[in-house]
Amino acid sequence: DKANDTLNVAFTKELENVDSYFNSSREGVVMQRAVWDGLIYRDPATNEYKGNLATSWSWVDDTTLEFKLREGVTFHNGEPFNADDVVFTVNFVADPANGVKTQRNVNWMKSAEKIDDYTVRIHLKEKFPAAIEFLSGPVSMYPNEYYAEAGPSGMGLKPVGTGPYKVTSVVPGQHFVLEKNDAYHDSPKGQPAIRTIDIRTVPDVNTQIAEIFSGTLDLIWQVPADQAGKLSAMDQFTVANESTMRVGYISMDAAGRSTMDPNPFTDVRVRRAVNHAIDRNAIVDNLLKGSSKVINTPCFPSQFGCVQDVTSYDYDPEKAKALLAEAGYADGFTTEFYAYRNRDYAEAIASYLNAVGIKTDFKMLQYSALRELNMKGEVPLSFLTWGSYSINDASAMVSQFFKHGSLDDARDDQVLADLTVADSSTDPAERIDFYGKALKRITDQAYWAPLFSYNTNYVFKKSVNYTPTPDEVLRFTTMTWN
Amino acid sequence: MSKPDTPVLELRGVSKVYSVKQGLMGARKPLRAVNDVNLTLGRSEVLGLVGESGCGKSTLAKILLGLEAPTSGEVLVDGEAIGSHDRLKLARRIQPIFQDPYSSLNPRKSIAEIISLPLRVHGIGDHASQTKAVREILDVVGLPARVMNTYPSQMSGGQRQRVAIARALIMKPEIVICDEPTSALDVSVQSQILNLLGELRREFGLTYLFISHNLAVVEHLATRVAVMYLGRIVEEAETGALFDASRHPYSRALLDSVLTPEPGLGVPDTHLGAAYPNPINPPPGCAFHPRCASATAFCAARAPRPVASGDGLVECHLYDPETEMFQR
Amino acid sequence: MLQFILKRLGLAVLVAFTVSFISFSLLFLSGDPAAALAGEGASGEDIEALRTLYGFDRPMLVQYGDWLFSALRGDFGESYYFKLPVATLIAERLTVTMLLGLCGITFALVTAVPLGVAAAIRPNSLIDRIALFLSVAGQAMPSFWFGLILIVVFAIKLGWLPPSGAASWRHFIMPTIVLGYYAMPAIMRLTRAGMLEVLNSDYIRTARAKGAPEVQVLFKHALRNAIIPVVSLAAVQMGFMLGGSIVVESIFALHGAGYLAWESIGRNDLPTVQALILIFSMFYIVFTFLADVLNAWLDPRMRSS
Amino acid sequence: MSEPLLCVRNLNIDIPVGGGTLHAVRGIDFELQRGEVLSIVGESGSGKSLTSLALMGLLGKRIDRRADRMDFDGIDLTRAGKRQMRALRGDRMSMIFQEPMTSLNPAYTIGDQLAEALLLHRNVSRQQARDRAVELLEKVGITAAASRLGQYPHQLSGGLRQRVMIAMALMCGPELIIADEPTTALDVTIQAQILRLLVDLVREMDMAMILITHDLGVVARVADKVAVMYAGELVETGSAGAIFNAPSHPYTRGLLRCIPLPGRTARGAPLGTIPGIVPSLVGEIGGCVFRTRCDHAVAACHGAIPHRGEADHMFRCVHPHGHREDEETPA
Amino acid sequence: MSDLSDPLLQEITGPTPGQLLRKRVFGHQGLIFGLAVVAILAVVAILAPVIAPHDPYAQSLVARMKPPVFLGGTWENPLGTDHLGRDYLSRLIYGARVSLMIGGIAALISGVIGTAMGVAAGYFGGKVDAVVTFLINVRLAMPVVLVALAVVAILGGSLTVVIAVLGLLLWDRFAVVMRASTLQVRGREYVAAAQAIGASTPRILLSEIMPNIVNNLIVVVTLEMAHAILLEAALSFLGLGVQPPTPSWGLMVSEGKNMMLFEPWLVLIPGAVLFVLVLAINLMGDGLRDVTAPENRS
Ligand SMILES: Nc1ncnc2c1ncn2[C@@H]1O[C@H](COP(=O)(O)OP(=O)(O)OP(=O)(O)O)[C@@H](O)[C@H]1O
Ligand SMILES: Nc1ncnc2c1ncn2[C@@H]1O[C@H](COP(=O)(O)OP(=O)(O)OP(=O)(O)O)[C@@H](O)[C@H]1O
Ligand SMILES: [Mg+2]
Ligand SMILES: [Mg+2]
Repeated sequence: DKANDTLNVAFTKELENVDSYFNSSREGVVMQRAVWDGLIYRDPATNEYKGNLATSWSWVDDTTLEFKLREGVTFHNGEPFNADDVVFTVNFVADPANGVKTQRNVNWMKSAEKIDDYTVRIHLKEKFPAAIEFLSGPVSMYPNEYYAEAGPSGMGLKPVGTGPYKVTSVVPGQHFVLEKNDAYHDSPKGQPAIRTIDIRTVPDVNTQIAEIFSGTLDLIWQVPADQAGKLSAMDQFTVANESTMRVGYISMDAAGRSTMDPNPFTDVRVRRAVNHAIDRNAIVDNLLKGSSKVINTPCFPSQFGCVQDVTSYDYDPEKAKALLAEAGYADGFTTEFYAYRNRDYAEAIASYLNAVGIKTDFKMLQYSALRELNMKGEVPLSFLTWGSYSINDASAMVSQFFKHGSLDDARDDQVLADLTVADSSTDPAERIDFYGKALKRITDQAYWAPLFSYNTNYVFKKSVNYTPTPDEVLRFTTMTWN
Repeated sequence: MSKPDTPVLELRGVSKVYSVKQGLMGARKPLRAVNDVNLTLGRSEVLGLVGESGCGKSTLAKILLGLEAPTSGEVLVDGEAIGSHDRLKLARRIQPIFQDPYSSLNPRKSIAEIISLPLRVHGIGDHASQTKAVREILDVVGLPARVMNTYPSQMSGGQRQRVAIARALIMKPEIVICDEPTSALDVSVQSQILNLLGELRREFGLTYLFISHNLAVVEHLATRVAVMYLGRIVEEAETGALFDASRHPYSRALLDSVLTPEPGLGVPDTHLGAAYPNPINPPPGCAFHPRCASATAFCAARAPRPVASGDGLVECHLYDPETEMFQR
Repeated sequence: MLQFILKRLGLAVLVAFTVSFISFSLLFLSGDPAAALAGEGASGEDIEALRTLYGFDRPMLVQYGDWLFSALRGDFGESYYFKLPVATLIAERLTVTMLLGLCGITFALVTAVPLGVAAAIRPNSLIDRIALFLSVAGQAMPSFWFGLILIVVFAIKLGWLPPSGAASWRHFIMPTIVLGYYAMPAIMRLTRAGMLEVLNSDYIRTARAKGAPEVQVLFKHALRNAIIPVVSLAAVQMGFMLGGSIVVESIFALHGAGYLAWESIGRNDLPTVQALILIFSMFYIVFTFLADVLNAWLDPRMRSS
Repeated sequence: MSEPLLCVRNLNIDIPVGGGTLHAVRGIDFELQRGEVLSIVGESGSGKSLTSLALMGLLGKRIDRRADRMDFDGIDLTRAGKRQMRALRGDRMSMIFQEPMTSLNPAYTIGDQLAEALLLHRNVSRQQARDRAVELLEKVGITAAASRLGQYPHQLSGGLRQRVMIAMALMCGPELIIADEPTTALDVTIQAQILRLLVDLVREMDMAMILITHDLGVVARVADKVAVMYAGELVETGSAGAIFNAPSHPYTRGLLRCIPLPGRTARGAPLGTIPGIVPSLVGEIGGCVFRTRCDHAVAACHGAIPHRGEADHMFRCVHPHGHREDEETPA
Repeated sequence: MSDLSDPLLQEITGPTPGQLLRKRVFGHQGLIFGLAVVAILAVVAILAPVIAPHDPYAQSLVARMKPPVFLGGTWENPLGTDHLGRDYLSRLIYGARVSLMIGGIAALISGVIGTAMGVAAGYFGGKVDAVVTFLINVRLAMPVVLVALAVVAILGGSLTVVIAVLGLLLWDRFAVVMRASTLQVRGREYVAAAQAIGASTPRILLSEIMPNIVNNLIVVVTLEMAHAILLEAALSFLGLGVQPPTPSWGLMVSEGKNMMLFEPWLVLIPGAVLFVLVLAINLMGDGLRDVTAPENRS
């Protein structure tokens, strides 16, 4: 609402904890970028890394990074920012015992070491070329004194950071009020323009739309394509569409972890049949629309190392049936089919599978529940998505799922070997080479059926001026009133 | 079937104690609905049982029918304790006629089904012979055979009561327990039913226990009468003797209360207190003493015992030679 | 009376225990809470360690006992999802649900009782037919559908009411109507039936024979007796409504306990679900208990015993 | 003779029912003097209660009441408005109902209910009303009357409740009291007490009473005048002596034969009966309604039925003496 | 007994219960309407494969959300298509199957449980009654929607699970009503008469008590059927009921809900048929109660 300088925004999902290390949702990323800062910042337009809380950094060796910190920065609670904060934060999050939810974001760090008040070193466990990218993304700096005392749940209720916005009120999962940080340092994020950001969880898109109609919301995002299409036809709203790094895919239990017996997905022909069965173009054109694209790789094409020269499968239901017949499933089979979001996409996929004879027993679960099942290896077939935490590096996706972690349903040693090299090499060419190998193996073996990339629709009132970025992060600092 | 001189039915010290809740959630307390009752019923007798509402008449009937087990005491049929008879056998010999002809017939069953139920329960005869038996008994109670396929809701109260009688008689029982069989009926219908009961008794040699509020009817039908007060038989005598010269003060009050259609006599004064005692907390001593015009302090202290008098019994200190003197 | 209250209270407590036990065992069967807790990237040993740490490996009865004792002290454990004490989490959302439930039952009573009385005074009249229609329609109306229609009509097309949220009393109007309409038919029918029965009773004839004016007959003599069963029903409905608020809260984006329950079920957030089932049943139990006491007080036949 | 307190001429009551109109009460005439007890006797369904409710103006809305005349102390009840009827009810005419168990409001104390009867009609204080209640409770033979005021109906036995009902009817000192089967639900001993009480009160307060009953014994002992009803019609009216000593209508005689009379009916001998059932009163009704059950029915019974006898003993029959002489009761 | 031969005495007055019932049934508009609608929907459900113009599962992503004819659509899809291009009319027709099946079977299961409990409690009284009453209390205290959601979430949503859960949860009203009716009938003198005749307990239950309470049972069956159908729809709407692609009406409302503001018919149509079906079943139930047990009207 321009009149009282308050931007009303809706979240769809209940954010479990504002502390960014203890949530794994997109909404959490948005909050994290607004409330905290990382040492480094990547300009979303140019992909150039800039100093944020650090003014400069350098590799001391393959596993040690040294940072010069910005001076004169204070946290929202007045605590000054210095090397102690960095050391504390890194050491805290890197310790698995502290149970950071998004381990992948932090488990490459071993520890941090204070050199002087404004110089710190971060030690890596092993070579990790994506370190800069991670440090410019999910790893943000917490006030040591406050955090030591408040802990994750305290931080969740009264978040304190250095970021452009400070949190003035938290109703867990429901309502967050952000206030412009007038003392924000000279950050590459830019200075905030809108005084108050009022974020409410409105779970139902319909309701969100109803509210934006009635003027109680100014900006909504993640609006499904159909509604966005209708809204763009109205002149009181701006509808912006940006691609995102989120990739939708089907995961199959190639390793035969699930209790399904016999497990058809251990047969590569069945997995290929699944790949052939789905008309991804139709889904993209009719359901996702916007800037979504058909994806052939288990990573987002713009990510470093996401080689596109891989085996791809066109829509060919006949071939799919033939492959199934070859594998001994001429009459098809029935499998559980899990999904956690986009019920309609999942339904469309199920329908394509049904058409070639794969009958699905559809189960829609919440993300955490599905992930739990997934970790236990009890999911034969699922429609999943991954947004890579907006990290523009293939390791954020492919390495997440194919390195024999609990979510790895392929468990292919060769892929593991290739990815290990790719992830830890500091030589970009070698990385590309090995990611390519891994991706080729994965696609050839059809462990997944990569489907499409997502896009995000942002709908805001004409009074709001905002240019979304392709990383699916709402950046309040770049929003202004028209 | 039975030895000629044993009574068909005999009650020895029969009591029935219910445990009742006072109020919605109150504690359970014992209620002596029937209290140490001794009675004998000879063949072809009609024993009238009278007494105020709630004094235990129906409970006694239920015990005789085997619908309630006595808390203590024995019921003897033909000299044998009822417990030793099996229920089916007993059912052949004792049958009930209830008060409310609207609730005593299953509305979902045809008249034929209702009347033939005893036959079917006892597995007597095949369908054809059962139908024949129903026809015959319908004739006996004065209903045409065509009612067989009708339902109770189509009948008048008097007709229903005839059906109930037919059902009770189809097994040719010896004893019929009539619990207020006419009190729901209009006088003009009541007289028909009473006539029928009388005829049946003569024809089949039935023995009746006849419970009623209507003393005129009891006087008309019964050969002996027992007066009940608060679970006890306080007086028992041959009908004529009782109605001509009742002794127990309660019996007298009861008889005094009878309003015969004789204009000009006015309403009698019964000299009876208004308060029927709470059966859960019966008065000490003689249960009747709070309402009794002749009560003394002694009556409140000690319960009277039954005293044989003439052909019957009376339970009052006034007639007990041992305690009579305390009445002065 | 006191004895009645004590006995009734004992029964209520027994029911509460049984319900809590059933819901606990139900959820006990629902999978491995340790895995849910462990989070991403946890190894088998991590999960095992957590299992021992939280005592998930102990027999169910022991765990139940533990849970019960903490619950009795108001400690329902920590939400797996929010990592907050469940009690805190629920306490805050309960106010919304309670408010909604109160508004709903008030709406239901305020519409149903007068309608029921009016219908009973003039059976088969126009008002009786309208009341009957409303109640029949109300019973058949899927509340999620009704809610959506209200939003489309009153929030979008007419713009009279805010479509969602709990910021002001205006936000509660539509949820109240949807929830209240769910409880209304039964209350209305019972009021009508009770009034009809009472109006045909002998003591109403007695009141008229005394020369009491009709208003006094209706409201002093009849309603007082007809309302007694309605009180119980309203309590039961209130219990059901709170349980049924899940649908309404999810439609109108009210962050109440019902909505929390729905989300927690999806998130496998066991401690929260357990606590909510218990609390919703406690509502029912408490309301019926209060209604019984109120009834016992309203009805002298029960009061004096 | 003075002007009667109550005078009813040609009272008809019609009830619309499923299959047409139920002519529940037809052509009823009677009058009642102050201090007199009129007893209406008849079998169940004969229209006794409807007649009394009609007098009180308490018939339901659907029920149609017509009368040539229905005067209460000169007030034309057929024309009286609702307000006027209300003022009369409970004040100058009051009623006692059959069911003492259900005729009192279970939600209020008997003190409240008694007081209400007075407060509705008299401008008195609550305390005065309660005093009057105590006075009347004592009068109807309730001991410790003051302590009973706070009791609820369910705490009283049937006999006590009926006494309370009587006290309530007397609160305003009515001139006419209508008792509809006041003792049917009670035990014989209590019946005698209550009837005695009523009769005594009527005499003492010089009220007129209409006592409705189906018990011929009650009628004989209580009534000055008797009206016998059958199927909605008055078939015979007269003084109690006349009715019982010289019953003229075949129905009245039939009724009397149905009950065992001590001293007159031999013990165990068959009783008289009235065969058949009451005819349906739905639709047009002509002639004598009793003809279907009458031993003396002739063709003329289908026609107009004359009123026979004189003012203090009247009956309706085509036969001059109702064929009384044919069946002289054995003495 | 000469006087007994008088023809008027023998007059059998009233119509038979059957005739009475027929007369009441045909005089009851609500009942007739309810019966008719339910019958039509049942026929539609049974003949779904014959009547449905399309395969309810056949998706066509290029033909999504085509409007129904009355909003300018074509007769190819008389009620338009859904968000995956499936024929809406066909899905509605198959949806009738789902709803009726769920309602019917759930009511059957809960009916058997509840009736057994209620009749036992009413007839035997005492301890049995105390236990049953306690169980009813416990059951009533459990929040149905929440428990059903939790169970479905644990076991996964499928038609069988939903039916089983509803069947196991909705017996309370059966137990309450059957208990009360049994208690009432049990006190009638014909039951005492049957006992005095020597009839066995099962015989009394089956042939004396059951026939007299079966009308109440039928009424509860219909009401619970409606209840189950509504609950299934609510569960499916919340995403924890029947799972796609099963064409459940609740699911259809839930799926159409996203476009509610732009294509309201997507929500209105399935919601309306659901409303009509439940309305009809309720009217049928109310009507049956009026017709079979006018004294129990409430
Ligand atoms: N099943 C029962 N449980 C508890 N108390 C009972 C039961 N049946 C009867 N009583 C009590 O036992 C006493 C005797 O009852 P019973 O029905 O035998 O009286 P009655 O003489 O037949 O009365 P009425 O003339 O009114 O039929 C009463 O106080 C009654 O309340
Ligand atoms: N509201 C009514 N609707 C239909 N019929 C009625 C109504 N009230 C009375 N009747 C019928 O009118 C006739 C006379 O009824 P009324 O109550 O006056 O009889 P009664 O002589 O008082 O009988 P009882 O001795 O049983 O009280 C009966 O056939 C009765 O069924
Ligand atoms: Mg009895
Ligand atoms: Mg009457």
